[in-house]
Amino acid sequence: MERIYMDNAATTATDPTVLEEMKPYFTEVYGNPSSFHSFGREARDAVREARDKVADLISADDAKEIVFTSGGTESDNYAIKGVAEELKDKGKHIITSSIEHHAVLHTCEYLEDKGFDVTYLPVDEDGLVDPADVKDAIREDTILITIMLANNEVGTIQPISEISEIAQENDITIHTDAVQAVGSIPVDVNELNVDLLSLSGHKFHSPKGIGALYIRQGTRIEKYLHGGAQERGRRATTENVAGIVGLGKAAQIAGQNLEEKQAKITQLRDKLIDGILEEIDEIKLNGHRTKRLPGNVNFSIRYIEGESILMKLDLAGIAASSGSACTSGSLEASHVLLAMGLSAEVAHGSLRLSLSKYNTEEDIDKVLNVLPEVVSDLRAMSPIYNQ
Amino acid sequence: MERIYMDNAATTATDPTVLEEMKPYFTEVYGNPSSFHSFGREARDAVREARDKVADLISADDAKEIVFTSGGTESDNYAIKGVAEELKDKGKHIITSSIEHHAVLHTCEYLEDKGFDVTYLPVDEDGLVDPADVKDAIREDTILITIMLANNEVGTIQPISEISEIAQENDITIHTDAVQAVGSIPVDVNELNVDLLSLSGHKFHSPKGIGALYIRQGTRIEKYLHGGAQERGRRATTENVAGIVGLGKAAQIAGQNLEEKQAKITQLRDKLIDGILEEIDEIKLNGHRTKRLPGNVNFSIRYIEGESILMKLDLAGIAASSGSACTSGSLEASHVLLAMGLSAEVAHGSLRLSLSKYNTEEDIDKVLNVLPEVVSDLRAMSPIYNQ
Amino acid sequence: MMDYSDKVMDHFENPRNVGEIEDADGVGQVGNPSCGDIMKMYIKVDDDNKISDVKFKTFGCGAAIATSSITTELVKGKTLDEAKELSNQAVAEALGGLPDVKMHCSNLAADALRKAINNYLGIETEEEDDFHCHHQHG
Amino acid sequence: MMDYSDKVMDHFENPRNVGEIEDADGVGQVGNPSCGDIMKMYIKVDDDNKISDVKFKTFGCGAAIATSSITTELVKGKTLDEAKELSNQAVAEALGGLPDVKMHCSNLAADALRKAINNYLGIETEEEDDFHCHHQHG
Ligand SMILES: Cc1ncc(COP(=O)(O)O)c(C=O)c1O
Ligand SMILES: Cc1ncc(COP(=O)(O)O)c(C=O)c1O
Ligand code: FES
Ligand code: FES
Repeated sequence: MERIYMDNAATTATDPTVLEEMKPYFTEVYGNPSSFHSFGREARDAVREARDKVADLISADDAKEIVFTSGGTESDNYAIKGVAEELKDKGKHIITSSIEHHAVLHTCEYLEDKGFDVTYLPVDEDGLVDPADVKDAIREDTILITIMLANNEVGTIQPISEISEIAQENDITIHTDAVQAVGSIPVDVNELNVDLLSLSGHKFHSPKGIGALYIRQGTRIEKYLHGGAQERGRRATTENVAGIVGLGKAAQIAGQNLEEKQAKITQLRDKLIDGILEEIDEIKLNGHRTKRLPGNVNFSIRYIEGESILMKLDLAGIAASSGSACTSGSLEASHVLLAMGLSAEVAHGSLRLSLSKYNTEEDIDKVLNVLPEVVSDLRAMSPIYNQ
Repeated sequence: MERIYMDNAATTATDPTVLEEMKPYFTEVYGNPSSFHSFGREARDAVREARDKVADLISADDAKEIVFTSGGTESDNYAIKGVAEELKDKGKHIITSSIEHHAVLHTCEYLEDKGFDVTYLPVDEDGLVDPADVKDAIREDTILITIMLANNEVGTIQPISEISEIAQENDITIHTDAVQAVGSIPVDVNELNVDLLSLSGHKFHSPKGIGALYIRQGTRIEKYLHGGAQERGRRATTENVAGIVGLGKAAQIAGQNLEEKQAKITQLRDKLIDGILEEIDEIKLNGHRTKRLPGNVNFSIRYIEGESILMKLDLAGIAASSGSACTSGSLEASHVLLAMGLSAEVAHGSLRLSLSKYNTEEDIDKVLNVLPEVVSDLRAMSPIYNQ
Repeated sequence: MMDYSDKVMDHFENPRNVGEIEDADGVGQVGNPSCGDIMKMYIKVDDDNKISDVKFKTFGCGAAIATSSITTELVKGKTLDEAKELSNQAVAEALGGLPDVKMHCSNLAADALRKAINNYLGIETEEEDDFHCHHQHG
Repeated sequence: MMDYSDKVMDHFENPRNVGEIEDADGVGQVGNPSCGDIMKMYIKVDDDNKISDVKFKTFGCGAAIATSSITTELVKGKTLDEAKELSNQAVAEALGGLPDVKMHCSNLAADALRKAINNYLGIETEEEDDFHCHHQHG
């Protein structure tokens, strides 16, 4: 059976060109970038080039502002704990939103345990943070604002530049988790005007396990991994050279014709959204209709539960995801959908289909063909349907 | 020019078999192991198999005791900060040695800043920690002993089982940085009787950027990366699937005929040591003569400085390393050699040649051919030679 | 995180005895939509106190659907006493095992069945299940 | 972390004017073995107050050796006044640049030379350099 992958918000396939670029860095150019000799220099050169490419993709002024990490989670942990640690004598208040990724939320909760005070801002029914709420939440002791650029579940894109203006006026460090945005939409750290920005390669066709934290020059932050002097002393550990090379190549490819690719994916997305709305009743599109990632489709489908939708789709060869997940012995509805005002019941029936450059018109047609039957099968089994 | 790589303690070449094993996990089996669908399941299965292989290599009772990390540095940071964080109400005293890798030392220094108290045990002239010193250092409030299994510069292997017995008697958590040992010598977490053990793939022919922390069941430790529920909640972040598969394969290969390979490398090492001692005068072998990693050769060569030795060797096509390094505007002598009682002057002239399974008899001959001339050239230029 | 057995997949794909029994002798429901699962069981009881027919409707995860299905198969033709004895363990075993995090799902089906039997027998059951996600304490 | 220019590599591989001058007119030494570097400069001065010959010996890193070498080249034939003016910057530039962390090495050679000139001129220089690694404050 030919399978269709529509879970690109979870992770993407590595671009074969990216893999090609990486290959020599396993078995041939295998030196340690910190080593003095020629093997080391070759690796060092490769890391330098990759750093330039990543800096380019997000329009950083200086490649030195890019620190490679093991992925989005580390970037978020580093940014938030690093600023908290560094500025804790100045204040202990952090502002975030209630729809952040767990890498941000659980890090904030960890800091609450350590005596920090965190404000979780609400969002409207489209998942948007109101900059006025940010302003109102600021206190004397606010040291950090961390709000994501684009949401991983519903794709809503936040007004970060407006929020960063408020941060700047109040002299507060601002971080954005741009893990879902980088590679999908144009991201410019100067337009966004943020101090810190997290990105993760596997969301845009580099391998998993490699990411970066953008740290604007002059930003005060404690390091996260202690040890050797790698990454100008900001992240110890022997560099993941092949991964870094892959991230660099993926960044370069992502930047090429970005707007064109964005338009194409958006068009597929809209076809999928419109098609689903046409074929299936009693459903709700989650997330903002237009301030939305090009590849994100998220519906709540009433009377049925997400995991069983996924199973039916999987059996039909379609890989998708849901905000409903049985994590540790209980089905939990997505904190994002709940924060957007959905009832738990409706939130449990959510389905996310996320596209990448590899998805085609035919993929969309297949989903539009399969999904209605999946829904009606499950509804026929549901004790709360038609009652 | 054919180049010889003798810096395997810094990093090793990825085994081509390992790379082959990894390849499908970039572009074909690219699912997120946390995903529900078949793409996710395939990735999950691959991670499970790799975990079994790593557990096997270090004879862990249960694969669940293996947590994948981004490398040795993260494993060390996780172990030390994690235990410190978790047990800080019980006590704030940590015992380590003065010859640990910076990933341990700088983490300990960071904790000192945070109010912990660290004892840095001395070593003898061979780089050995005396278990009696460990016993003497234990206090009421000692919560962690962290001593490396094998030293990265001089290769000396510590009596960890003796030390862990003392730890156990005193009910203190014990961690060992086995980054240099795993894959080179047999390592058995139960024989060593440690609670935590760090390893890093790129030291034994897996790629860089992947490692593991062994956490014995029941060990109390705060998690390090906060976010998703990956690795049974102990390390958030989308799993580096290809890297994990590579680590697993490398672990499997390392375990095959380990003693045979060890014997072969030891024999090459001894030929190199004996040859150098024969050819060059006024030098000193650093590290214990026999309680030593099979691949480690480390000499102090009087009257000349390490970096210039490396440059000459590099020009002759030989990649090596030195304990003398210009890090941030000043030559710093190795803290390991200084702790072993060498004067800074002698420590500056240190040269490490580290072997792997890929080194040959011919490599040894070439070094024995080139090195004496390098030394005499530099000595001829030295104002402190023959004075 | 689900890795279901072939048996679970079979019952999920081809659930047995789905539906309602118009003139059921007993009906039992557990769960709550806000917890993401509701199971409803209908039974017909014959003169020998045996379950002559049983049907279910389920809103829930794949394990919930599969456990509902196998439960109906396991109890069809059994006496009420036998059926009441059906343990969650037995349900899970009949499915070739369930992933750890899904073990609680097997409670639901057996609970719904017991409720249906009690309903037939005229025994009141506490309605606690309707107010919080009972499988969280499961 | 060294990425040296071709010029540095050339002077490292083929250092000019290595050695001692038996009957030197001036000798200057800076550095300390425990800091990992010592540079010693020997000069001959002719009747026009020009440096007619200069030689060096260096214990130190690659940059230390290369800067010693280029310094001897730069000052040979220069008057003492000209030679004294030789800046660290000029040494680094003549080598096509030095990595940031190695900029301090360029001080050493110029300092040793100035010491040699002062020695010729009979001027005492403080010996602070011998007691701590002076390039740490460089
Ligand atoms: C918005 C967001 N932040 C952070 C992460 C974490 O990234 P990673 O899995 O690379 O650690 C993800 C994806 O998992 C994400 O979507
Ligand atoms: C003993 C020891 N510990 C820790 C590390 C750090 O490992 P990694 O570079 O994988 O972070 C190394 C090597 O760099 C090492 O030799
Ligand atoms: S019913 Fe299956 S997760 Fe609760
Ligand atoms: S002399 Fe070059 S590092 Fe100091």
